[in-house]
Amino acid sequence: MENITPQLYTLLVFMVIGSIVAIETRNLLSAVISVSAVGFALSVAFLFLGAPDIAITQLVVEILVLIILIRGTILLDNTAVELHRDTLAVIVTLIFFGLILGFGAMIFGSRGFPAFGEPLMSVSRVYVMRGLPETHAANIVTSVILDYRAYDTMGEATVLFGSILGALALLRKDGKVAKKEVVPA
Amino acid sequence: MNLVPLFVAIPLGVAFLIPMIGIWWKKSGEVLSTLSMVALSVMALASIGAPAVVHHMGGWVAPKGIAVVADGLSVLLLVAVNVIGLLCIIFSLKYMKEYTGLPKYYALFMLMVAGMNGVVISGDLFNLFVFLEIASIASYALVAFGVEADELEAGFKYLILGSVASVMILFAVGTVYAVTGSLNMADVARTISLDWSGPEMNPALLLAAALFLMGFSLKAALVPFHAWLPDAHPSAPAPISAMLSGVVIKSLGVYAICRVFFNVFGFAATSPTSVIIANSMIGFSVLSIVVGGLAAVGQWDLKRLLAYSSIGQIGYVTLGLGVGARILATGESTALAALAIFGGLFHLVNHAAFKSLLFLSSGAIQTATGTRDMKLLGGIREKMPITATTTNLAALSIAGVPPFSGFWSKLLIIVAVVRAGHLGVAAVAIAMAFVTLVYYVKLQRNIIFGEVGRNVENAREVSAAMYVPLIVLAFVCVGFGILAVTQPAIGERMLGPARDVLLNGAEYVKLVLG
Amino acid sequence: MKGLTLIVKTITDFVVAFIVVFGAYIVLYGHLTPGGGFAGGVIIACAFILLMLGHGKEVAFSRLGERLAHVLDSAGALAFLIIGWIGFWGGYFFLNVFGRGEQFRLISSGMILPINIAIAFKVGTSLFIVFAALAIFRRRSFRSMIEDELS
Amino acid sequence: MTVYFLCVVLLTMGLYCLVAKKNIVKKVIGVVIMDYAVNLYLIIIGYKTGGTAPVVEPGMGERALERFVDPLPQALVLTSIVIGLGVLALMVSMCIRLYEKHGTFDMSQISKLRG
Repeated sequence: MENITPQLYTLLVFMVIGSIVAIETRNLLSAVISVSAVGFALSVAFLFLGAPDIAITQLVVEILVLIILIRGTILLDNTAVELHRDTLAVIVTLIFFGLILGFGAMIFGSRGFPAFGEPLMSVSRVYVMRGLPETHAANIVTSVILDYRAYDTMGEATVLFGSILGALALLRKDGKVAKKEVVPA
Repeated sequence: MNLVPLFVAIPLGVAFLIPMIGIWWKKSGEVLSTLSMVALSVMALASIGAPAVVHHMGGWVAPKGIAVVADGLSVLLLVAVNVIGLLCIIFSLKYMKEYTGLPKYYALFMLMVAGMNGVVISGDLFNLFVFLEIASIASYALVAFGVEADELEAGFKYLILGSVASVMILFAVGTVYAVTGSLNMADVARTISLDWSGPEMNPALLLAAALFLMGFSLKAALVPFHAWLPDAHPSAPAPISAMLSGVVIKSLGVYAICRVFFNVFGFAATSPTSVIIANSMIGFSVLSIVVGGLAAVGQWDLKRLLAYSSIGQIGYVTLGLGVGARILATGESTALAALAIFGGLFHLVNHAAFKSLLFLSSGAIQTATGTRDMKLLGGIREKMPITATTTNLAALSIAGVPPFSGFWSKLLIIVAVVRAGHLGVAAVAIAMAFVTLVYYVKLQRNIIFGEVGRNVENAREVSAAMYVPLIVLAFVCVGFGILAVTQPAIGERMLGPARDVLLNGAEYVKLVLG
Repeated sequence: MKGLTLIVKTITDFVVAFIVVFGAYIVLYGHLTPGGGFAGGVIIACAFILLMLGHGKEVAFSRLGERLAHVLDSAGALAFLIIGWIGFWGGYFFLNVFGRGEQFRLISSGMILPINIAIAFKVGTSLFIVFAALAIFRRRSFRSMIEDELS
Repeated sequence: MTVYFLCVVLLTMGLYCLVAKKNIVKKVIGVVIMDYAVNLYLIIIGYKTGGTAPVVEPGMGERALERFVDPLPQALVLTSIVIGLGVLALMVSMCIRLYEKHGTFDMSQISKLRG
């Protein structure tokens, strides 16, 4: 019964700092690498939280995200010069920030929201207890995604199929066969 | 054996097949998607009036597995999605000839249809999110399908705002799961009505409700969240604009709002949360009606005018539903709530018909004349009589001229609003109905009548594949208007079951969990 | 110049085989240990992407043809759907009609293993395709700029 | 409780990046950060104090099963990660297509359309 809270807080603070760097740095390569560092920290956090499946997936996806972002975009243009700051957007977001934090303090401390470390598990108790005898899969997460909720996973595969198809459609050479005169709006 | 999952399985199968076969057989997209859309439309029309069915995916009964539910509301949306999808596919056969990469277009189109059907029949919150993502991702790619600079930019904007909406919805799903321990809508509804329908407010559920409302309003383009729509709808190819305005914003936005709030959260008379939700729905609707209507007046780009008009008209739909919700939440007369909801749903169907007709017409006009700038158009009545007539009918209908269908649905909504005592809201709704009339008169004068414009001189009527869907939709617009007055029983048969689903939110729990 | 230096190429050749085997392990044992079709598929895709980064796209495509990759992409998704259809024949969509087998064995738990393999094919090929498409597009459209950068 | 709080902070930072930054790659990074925040939130919801990974080993009794963390949010997060990856691929392809058209990643220079 080890207490994971200190490790978790360390990782979370690291993630917040990494995100600040990623958001504020002028160099896009640094931004992408910082955001990937956040992703790897997230993967470690998943490991602490008892989710090795997710940790593996997050790790490999993170590698791919890093490669795609660097090869796809950074090699083209590396600096993000902000010509002028959009003060209105900043102010609006800060107000939003304050509201959410206040609201969050109200919600996450309330009786209606289960405290950290005490999930309700009203449906998932069945998965945990009956998962192995009913599906014969020792990994309960797999039994959930590929048997109890296989329909969702088909949706997930379809999302990936659709987005790859969309990306290929957007990357084709020319959009139209013969160009007509298009009057701009 | 019930066939509900086929509404998802057929379009998905076709979407997976098309890119594979498309390598060898270039026409596969056209043939397969037309055939499957015909089958889907027939299935959807056949299920009107059938009793509600529940299908437990994988044989795992409801809270454990995913339930798929086709009740009155779902069937109504299924009919709208599949019939308009079929007409848009037929229109695409000719219209999309000028684009490259057609197998990808048809595959993405089928994915979009599959996603919308999946959203509409889903009985599980997370499953709803997944299919919403399928439909959204396909529509992001389709908006930018022409890969011109402004299309890409509109697509990117849509993609960014859509991702924000998705994150909000997922966050809300997580919060609901944390509070209730379940994802099945009926199970969640039961837990909420047992534990949290009293006067004590659960702030976590309020947060979830707010996030759901914001996320789905982004998908439905209600006003504070509408920034993507006026760019995305004009930039897309015409059949996609017709799908987006006609059914996508309704099935991903309005339908999801209805399902989540009426059936899952429920508008219990004692809960303070439900009044807050209903009031914000009315607020967003009024804002949409005003902003969409006023912005449309100033537009000279035909499709952009139609896009702004969509914002305003969606506002009318949610106004009807929101007023109905408020009446349920304050526990006043159920008959009045029924009237408001009926009006909202009727306007939803009407808008699906006439707005897709208008967008398809704009596509036909653009193909024939090469422009959609209203200053360069005019007098198409002489050169393109069929398109001109159908456009005219749709414009009259959407502007709310009696006896066309748009008039009756707006009338029902406004009567319900007045009788519910929201006189200020009713005044705004009536005033903006006249503004609608103004911009459609502008459209008529500048496109259909008037002097023959520069680009119209050499225009010819479009081919049959393009005008047949226009004629069908025009008949629907006129038919609804006439039937609404002469044969109320047919309207009741179409919309009654859907209204009852929203009116008796608790029935849903009994239906799914038995 | 195609690809990177000789050292990188040699090591890439050597490592890719191990990565693919590891990915296959993750896929096949998805129902017994952490992992599954998706994670394994991404690992396999990473192996091919490594090949492409090391040797240039021609070598990567010679190992997995472009057209074949497209077909496998669709086929993987289709196989998943067909497994769902088979269950539909038994009364419910995605009904697990395959024999469940003995617990804790590789060949067990019915449709989970075939679905994992289908997902792995789908994910592996589609991520490879999209990466190749990004690289090809970049080379086609920004050739002059990239050559400046490399020289 | 503070854990949830930090998740929300991360989410808001992603949103800030999305709204305030003009560079479209930065906007993509904002979306990625928001995805992280939501995934972490879902996993934290399912965490049980002293919990173990939900993988059954031969000979595990009822007591051991009781200690498993909630598997359902993990299934959701797996799906959510994949969706995030798909959206990212689509976004990156749009970005480089936009770069090809305009020669810049700056949204204020790209933007011609009026919303």
